[in-house]
Amino acid sequence: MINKVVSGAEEAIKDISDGATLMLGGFGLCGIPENCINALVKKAVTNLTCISNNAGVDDFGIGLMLKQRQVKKMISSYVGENAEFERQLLSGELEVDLIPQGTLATRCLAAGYGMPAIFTPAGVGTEVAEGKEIRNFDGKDYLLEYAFDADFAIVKAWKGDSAGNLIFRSTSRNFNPVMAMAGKVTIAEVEELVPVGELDPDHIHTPGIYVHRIFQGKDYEKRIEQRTVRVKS
Amino acid sequence: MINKVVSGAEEAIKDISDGATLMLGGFGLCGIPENCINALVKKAVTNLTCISNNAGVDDFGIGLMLKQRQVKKMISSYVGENAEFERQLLSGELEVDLIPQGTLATRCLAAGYGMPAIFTPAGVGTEVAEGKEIRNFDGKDYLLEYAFDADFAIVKAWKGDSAGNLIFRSTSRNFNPVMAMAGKVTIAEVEELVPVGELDPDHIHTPGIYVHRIFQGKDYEKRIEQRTVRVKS
Amino acid sequence: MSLSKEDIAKRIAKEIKDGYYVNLGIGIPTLVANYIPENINVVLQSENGLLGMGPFPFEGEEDADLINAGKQTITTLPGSSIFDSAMSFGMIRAQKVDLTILGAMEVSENGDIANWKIPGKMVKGMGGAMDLVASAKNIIVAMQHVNKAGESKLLSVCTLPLTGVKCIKKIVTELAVLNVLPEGGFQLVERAPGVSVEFIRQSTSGKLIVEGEIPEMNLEV
Amino acid sequence: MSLSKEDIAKRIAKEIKDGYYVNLGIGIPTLVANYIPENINVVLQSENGLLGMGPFPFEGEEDADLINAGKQTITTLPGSSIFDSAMSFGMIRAQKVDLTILGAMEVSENGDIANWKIPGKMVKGMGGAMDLVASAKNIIVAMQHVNKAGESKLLSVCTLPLTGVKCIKKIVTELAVLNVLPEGGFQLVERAPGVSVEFIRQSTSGKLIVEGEIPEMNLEV
Repeated sequence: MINKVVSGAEEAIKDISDGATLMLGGFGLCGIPENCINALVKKAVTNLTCISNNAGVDDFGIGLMLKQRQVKKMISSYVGENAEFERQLLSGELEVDLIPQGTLATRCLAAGYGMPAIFTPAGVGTEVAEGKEIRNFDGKDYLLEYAFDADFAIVKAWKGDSAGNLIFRSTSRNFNPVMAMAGKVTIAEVEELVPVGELDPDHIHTPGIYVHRIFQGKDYEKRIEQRTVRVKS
Repeated sequence: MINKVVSGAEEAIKDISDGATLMLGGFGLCGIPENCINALVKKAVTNLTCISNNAGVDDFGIGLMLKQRQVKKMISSYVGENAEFERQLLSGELEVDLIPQGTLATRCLAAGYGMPAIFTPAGVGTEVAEGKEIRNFDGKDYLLEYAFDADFAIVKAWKGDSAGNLIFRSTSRNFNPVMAMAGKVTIAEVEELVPVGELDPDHIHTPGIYVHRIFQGKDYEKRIEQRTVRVKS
Repeated sequence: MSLSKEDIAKRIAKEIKDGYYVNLGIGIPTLVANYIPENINVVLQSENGLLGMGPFPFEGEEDADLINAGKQTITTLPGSSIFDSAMSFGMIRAQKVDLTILGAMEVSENGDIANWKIPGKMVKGMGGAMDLVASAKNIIVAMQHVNKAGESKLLSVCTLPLTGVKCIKKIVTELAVLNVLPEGGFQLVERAPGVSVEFIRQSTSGKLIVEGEIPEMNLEV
Repeated sequence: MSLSKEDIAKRIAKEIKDGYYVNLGIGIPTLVANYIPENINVVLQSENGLLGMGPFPFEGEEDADLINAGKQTITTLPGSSIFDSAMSFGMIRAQKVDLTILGAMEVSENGDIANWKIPGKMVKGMGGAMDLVASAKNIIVAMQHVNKAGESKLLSVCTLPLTGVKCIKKIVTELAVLNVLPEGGFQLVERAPGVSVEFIRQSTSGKLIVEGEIPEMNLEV
């Protein structure tokens, strides 16, 4: 097997430079590549375009990069919980491209599956459709949406092996597998890195062919955004 | 959970009638829905359009339906190992639409993901492209290929639960999950039917929402087409 | 007497049929889960990648890896499945989800919906709403009949940027249950207990269609 | 002396580099797996849904659920992964597979390939070949230089229905290794041991480009 293991986040992101386009996995704060984000903050790389469903919160996730003004443009579906984000957006320091969540996911899939564009009905008749090609199939209108073209995809998995195979846990899967397929270079951080042969081939969500670098992450905080509970009766 | 269990193959296929379009999972004889095929043979339904990567062999798989002249049209990528098939094709009794294997798979995916059409470079410049729309993206030509529209998808899984969740084993996965997503009605036969809760949600390949009927199959032959071995040294 | 949010949820729950896969939006729609009759089998889809969403976890059993589309900690039920975002919106686009219930700022009499953006205010994004309304075969809107300024949210034409066009089939508000007719217009189907047709008419800016006697809602489960 | 099939496979194996993902077609390409140097790490992709294809199973250990794209019983290696046909061709289309090796009936001097159909004969289908040649960034053809009738299979223009256009980069035959130049033409790179340039020229119907001294192949692994 081909060995994709690197020493850690710093080595994994070492060639990400100013102006790069990054995909970052996760939904809210669930399944985000914490180690790589921290390394990007430390490296202080700037002018980034970030494709990520959300933009973190003020003091966690992509919010940490926003605070340092490392992000030029966000491509997201929902950016709600971030005051600094709002300030930069309203002051014009930050560019934001809001797109439907399914369109975001499917444009990743298109990149990972070598399809230059896909058709989706999401956004037809709304401002999302402005300037886009509309095509009718069987009486229903669809927008033509293009595959993403990202320099790096950065994802977080639960387990991975040295060949780059990934397994995700519960709903932390979300955008991670589709982004893992979509990066020109894909970096995966995992909670547990195991030798090849330990993962059941039938359980692998992302085959190693899509992953270029993998490392065992550390000190995962796995912060919960909305802690909702019920009381034992 | 919604209970999708039916008593067996006969009940599962009871409303498949003459002229229906069926998708049948499997690659060669690997992962084919043996029980449903046998039930279709017994039911002697005719004029079928079958979308399946292969057409079985003379005495197994879809070959059994061909022998009975139940198939009007095959949509496949490779139909090599079947003398009766060849006879019917050459005599004009059988219509065959040969399409690239990746196009076959992706037209299933498109149906399962609600995309009316996809773009693929497979077949550009060949007779497969005849009459099809060609579109250039970034200097490369692609064919526009439409999502399949099948009345029934019939798949074979290793394990399934009463909610219709499916897990496939090894390379018997092949076309089964993409076809399972693509049928207007999807019928799954499984080697082992388990109660809900026994399958790990993270390991499920086909979520139950895509499956309308499920049953525990029996007497699986699982024939091997090309038995290749090496000698212990 | 106009309905509480819980009552709106209770009324919507009656629209859910045995065997339905249902996607619930944030807000009142989330409450609907509490009133699904126990004698029917319904599976909740959460668009971040889960079928078979269960109730909130017990205190101390929260799992950071297990959340719903509202980012709340939740649980799974036996028979649930997990998938990625592409498959999640794939099954939505392919109309495998039977019913979508979501909130709205405005609905027009031809079924357009606006629920994601107020010009001049901070825009958080549409999340999965545009995908859901563009694809769902059956959408129920749960919302207040009038906004805080007392203006009707059921309009001839939406004034806010749209989320989707000609997609809403039914609306449940604190005052009424209304169908959006294919030919246009809000057809009054039920009144909240004690609320008059006249009051509903005053609260509805778009074309209201009232035919015959309009019964009061039955909120019994 | 022209090469055996095994020798053709041996020569092609030298084109495989450390870290490559490789798809091997049926026939001579399958034999290439036997000659991949042990000191490099290479992963074989089988388009029916497997990365990390291993050798044939030992007698008695065949698994009907584990086959390659040639429908042969095989094994997996530690680190292998299984996926469905859509993902398999997705990774092929997205050019994640570094090298594709396949057979051909004809190759033209501009890199067109014909390998799936002979008019008038039973057509079995293209299988995954059209997807592979349309997408692969690097394709090597393994084939006989001339057909059984003694006619060259390296042509100016293919006479058979095409599988793909302008896609072949390199050809290894029993007589020679040839590059297909972007501007057109078969560039002779190596000769089989003892085979003359003149003989290769006679066996090549398309434009053969010979520059300088042409070395003999080295078949040492």
